[in-house]
Amino acid sequence: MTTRLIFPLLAALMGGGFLWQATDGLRAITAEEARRISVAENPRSVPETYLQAMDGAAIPLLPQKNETVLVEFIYTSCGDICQVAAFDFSEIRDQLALENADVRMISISFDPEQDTPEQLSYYGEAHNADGTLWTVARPVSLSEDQTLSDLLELFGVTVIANEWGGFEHNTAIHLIDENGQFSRVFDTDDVDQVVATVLESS
Amino acid sequence: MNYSYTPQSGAVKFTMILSGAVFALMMVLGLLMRAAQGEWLDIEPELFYQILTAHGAGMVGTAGLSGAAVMWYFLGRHIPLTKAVFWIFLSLFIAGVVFILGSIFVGGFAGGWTFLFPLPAMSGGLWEVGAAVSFMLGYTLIGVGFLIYYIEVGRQIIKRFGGLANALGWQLILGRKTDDIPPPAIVAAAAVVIFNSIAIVLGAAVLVVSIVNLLAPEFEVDALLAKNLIYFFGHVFINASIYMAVVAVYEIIPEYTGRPWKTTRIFAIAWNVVLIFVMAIYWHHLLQDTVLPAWMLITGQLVSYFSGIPLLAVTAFSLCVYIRGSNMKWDLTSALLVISIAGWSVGSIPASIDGMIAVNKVMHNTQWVPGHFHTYLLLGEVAMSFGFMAWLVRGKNIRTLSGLDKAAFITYVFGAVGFILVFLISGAASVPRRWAVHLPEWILQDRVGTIFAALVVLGTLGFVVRYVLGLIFENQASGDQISGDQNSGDMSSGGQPSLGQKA
Amino acid sequence: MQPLILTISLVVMAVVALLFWRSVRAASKPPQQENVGKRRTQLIWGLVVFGVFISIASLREWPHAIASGEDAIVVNVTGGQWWWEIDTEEVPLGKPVNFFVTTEDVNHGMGIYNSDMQLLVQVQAMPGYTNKVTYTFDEPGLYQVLCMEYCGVSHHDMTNEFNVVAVDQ
Amino acid sequence: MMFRYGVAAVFMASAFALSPFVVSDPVLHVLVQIPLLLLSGGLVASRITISKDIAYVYLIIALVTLIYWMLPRSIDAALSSTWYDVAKFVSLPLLVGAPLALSWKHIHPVLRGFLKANAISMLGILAFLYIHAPIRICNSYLVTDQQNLGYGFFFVAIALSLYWSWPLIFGAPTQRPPQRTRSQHLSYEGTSSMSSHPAVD
Repeated sequence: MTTRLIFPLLAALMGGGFLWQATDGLRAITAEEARRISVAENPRSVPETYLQAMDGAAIPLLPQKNETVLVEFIYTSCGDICQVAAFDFSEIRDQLALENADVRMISISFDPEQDTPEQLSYYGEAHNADGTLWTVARPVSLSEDQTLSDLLELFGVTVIANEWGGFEHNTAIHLIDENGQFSRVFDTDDVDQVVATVLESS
Repeated sequence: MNYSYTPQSGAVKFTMILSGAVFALMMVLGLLMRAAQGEWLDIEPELFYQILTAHGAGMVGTAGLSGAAVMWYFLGRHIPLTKAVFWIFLSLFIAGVVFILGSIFVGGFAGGWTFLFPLPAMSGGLWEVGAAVSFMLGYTLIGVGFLIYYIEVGRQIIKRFGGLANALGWQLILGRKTDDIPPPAIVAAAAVVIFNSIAIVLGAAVLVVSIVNLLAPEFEVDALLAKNLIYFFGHVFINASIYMAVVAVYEIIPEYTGRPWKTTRIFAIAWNVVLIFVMAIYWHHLLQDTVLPAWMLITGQLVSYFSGIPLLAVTAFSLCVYIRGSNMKWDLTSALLVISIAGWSVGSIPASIDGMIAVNKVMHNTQWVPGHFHTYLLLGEVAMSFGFMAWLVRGKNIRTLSGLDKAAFITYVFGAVGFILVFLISGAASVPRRWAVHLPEWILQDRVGTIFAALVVLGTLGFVVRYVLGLIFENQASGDQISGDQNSGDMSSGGQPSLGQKA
Repeated sequence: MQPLILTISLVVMAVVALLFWRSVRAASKPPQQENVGKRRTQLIWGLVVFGVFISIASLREWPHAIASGEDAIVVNVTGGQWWWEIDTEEVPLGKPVNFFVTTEDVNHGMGIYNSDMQLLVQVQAMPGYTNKVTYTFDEPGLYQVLCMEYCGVSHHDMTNEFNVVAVDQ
Repeated sequence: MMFRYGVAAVFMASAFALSPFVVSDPVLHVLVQIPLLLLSGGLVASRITISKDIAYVYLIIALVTLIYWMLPRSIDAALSSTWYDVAKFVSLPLLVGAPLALSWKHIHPVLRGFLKANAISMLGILAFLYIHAPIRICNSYLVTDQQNLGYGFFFVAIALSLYWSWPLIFGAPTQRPPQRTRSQHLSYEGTSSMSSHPAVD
């Protein structure tokens, strides 16, 4: 009787505990949800990295003295999601500009071979990213691939090629706080939340 | 055939107390709604729609519960059933009811018993997501209970008859020689097990998907697909309650007429037709969704009409034949069981007429709809359940209908007929259903409806009180216990026709 | 239309009820020798033939047919908790009007009532879909749109109106 | 016996061989590779007898592990981390397929029926979500492939419900021992055999 009842009960309890752990307390069943929870609970240090902006200049990824950096990952020939995300990004820019927020916004291309500075500036023009608050950039360093894959891994961005020569990727807005910690992930259309968080920290 | 097994009369009797009490309570809720529409009572819309949700969910659930109890009881005469399964079924049912009541009256959930996507998620601030989740968890628990019940019934039928096809009388239909003809209760049970299990599996799927959507709104649901699944589940489930309860007619009426209710070829064909039709008929709820393919809507209309044929030409016709010249006695049991088939048959007519697309355009979602389904519930399933309850406490002697029994019966039937006619007339007068507040020109009808509803409640209270008293006196007489499984209290063993079985 | 539907329904319901009543009365009479099987077969075939007839008669002209002529007017109706948006206030008399009906949130039902509060036509409003229904108004006046599908606490308040006016060609 | 082990080995090897391809195709991953792993475990364990007392423990272990591998994030993890991939190859045969096969015959028939019904319902739910979700459920797969997987779930649900309901309707031979109490009425009852189905049905 005891074995028939107690052991299954124990197994069920342990199993429940395991699944609770495996889903971050029933909060995350997808990798994307898990990434957001993980970043919010354990912010990740962003190493010193330089990017090539659309005007060709080298810019730091890390925040400079008390500013906040908002990052999104794109590729310029993207037809759908990036365009919508860029629209949301421009709205965030407009609102933050009005508030004079201490912020930089960078759209980073994960397709640096295709996305030359020229391509990047076309994309910037199309979305009214003039480089003052919001610029478009690509990762460059001695070994391009290394920087890019490190960046993607750090931010937890997965990029896969689709059947039309483009890419699918998890689209989001990533926040690097003034301490250089990657500490929040937002949906791109979560405009109010992003603006409120940036204003709070600056 | 000698079975060592006895029907679980204690558990079933207890379930029928529960069913009777909840039926009465839900009828009071219905009465309150009619009175509020007639402006005799002041009920805020917020509360009105909570009552509406509770009335719908409560009535459908209790119809299912009482039907399941009736079928379990009589199946015990033909197949052995695991007692624990009924208790698990009942426990899950009660747990589900707790979740549902909590969601409505604590959480303020008022999404209607049909929980039509995406209303549960969009309350306009009236209830929290948690309340909607609790409502659907309650449904899921009840669904799991029913599924376990059907698995047990199906399993025992298959063990005894070698497969559901045999239990559905296929040998008979195909004209094969067989000496093992399933009794009517088994044929009905086999059909219900099949179609209601399918409904519950699909219903559980749409419930879980709705819960996922409530908790993670980024998982969107296609509204048209959800609507199809919900109406499929809802329609089959409520139909199944009648198809389970009708077993009481098959098993009890022969005691009165002295003629066994036999499984004939036409009977088997009728049930196989019902098995298909009951799953294709739900499209008549969607006749105003013109985006659906025309063939679905046409099927909805055709099946609405043609599913009346097995009911009228087989069940109703057979009953009339059995009654004629039987010299049967009329007591509360026989009167209620006969009226139940009559009410079911009569109620199928406004349903079929509303199932015509052209008519549906001006009748759908008016009070015509509650008009027709109250006919085959109040004067159908519910009457079957009350008839069964009366039979459970009848004693060995059949007494003719008189005194309080007669008064309760006449009050109930008169009230129900009037109540239904008012609904139908209001439907023809274009009064929409499910409105908390009515226009001045509709209020007279609402008040007349309220009076008839009060009569129905009175009659019901008579039936339920009589049943409970009957159980108490019977137990005093025999020392039987309600919670036990002794079979001493009922008379199923005495004077029972053999119902076409070969020993 | 509705009074006719009501009358037919009540008559048929009364006939079925009467047949039951006659059987109940016949319970105490001596059983009659009659061919039950034959009568049942007649009943089944009678119901089948009548069903085929009525189905063809009622579906030969598709009840949900949408007007497509040059005359046809399109009126877009959008529902939401708890309002109706109709993209015109005036609808021409005597011309087929195609109502394109959808909703921004939950399911609603668009029912068009005349000034006598009689329901003329209805169609469901579904999120993500546009249901279409055609109606030709033959009387000028004020018409109301009521919600026919339960949609939350202000379901009964979800009304709007439009005018049907004679237009000179 | 050798035959079953052989088949199990072939299944396992096929699962390994599929590894390079599952990266780009969730249908292959979820509906081919994972079932192969489950079956290989089930086949190896199918003739071993265990005590009835621990059957339910085995069942729970199998269900918990199966639920874990139904989480989209676990599938993503198996693609992005070698450790998770190894865990997948070990746990699906050893912690799902084998314990399910070992415990199945001891599980109460009503619960077995419920588990089957639940499996069909669950596959329907997954189909519903994967076909309609406007978001990407797995980061590692394209949205169109995700929808294909949804249709895959749907077809598996249909296939399983037909496979499981066919014998219920037409009374196929059962793998359980003959009835104790009641005599059998049907002529084809006698053909019941112990080997008609693998234990992991």
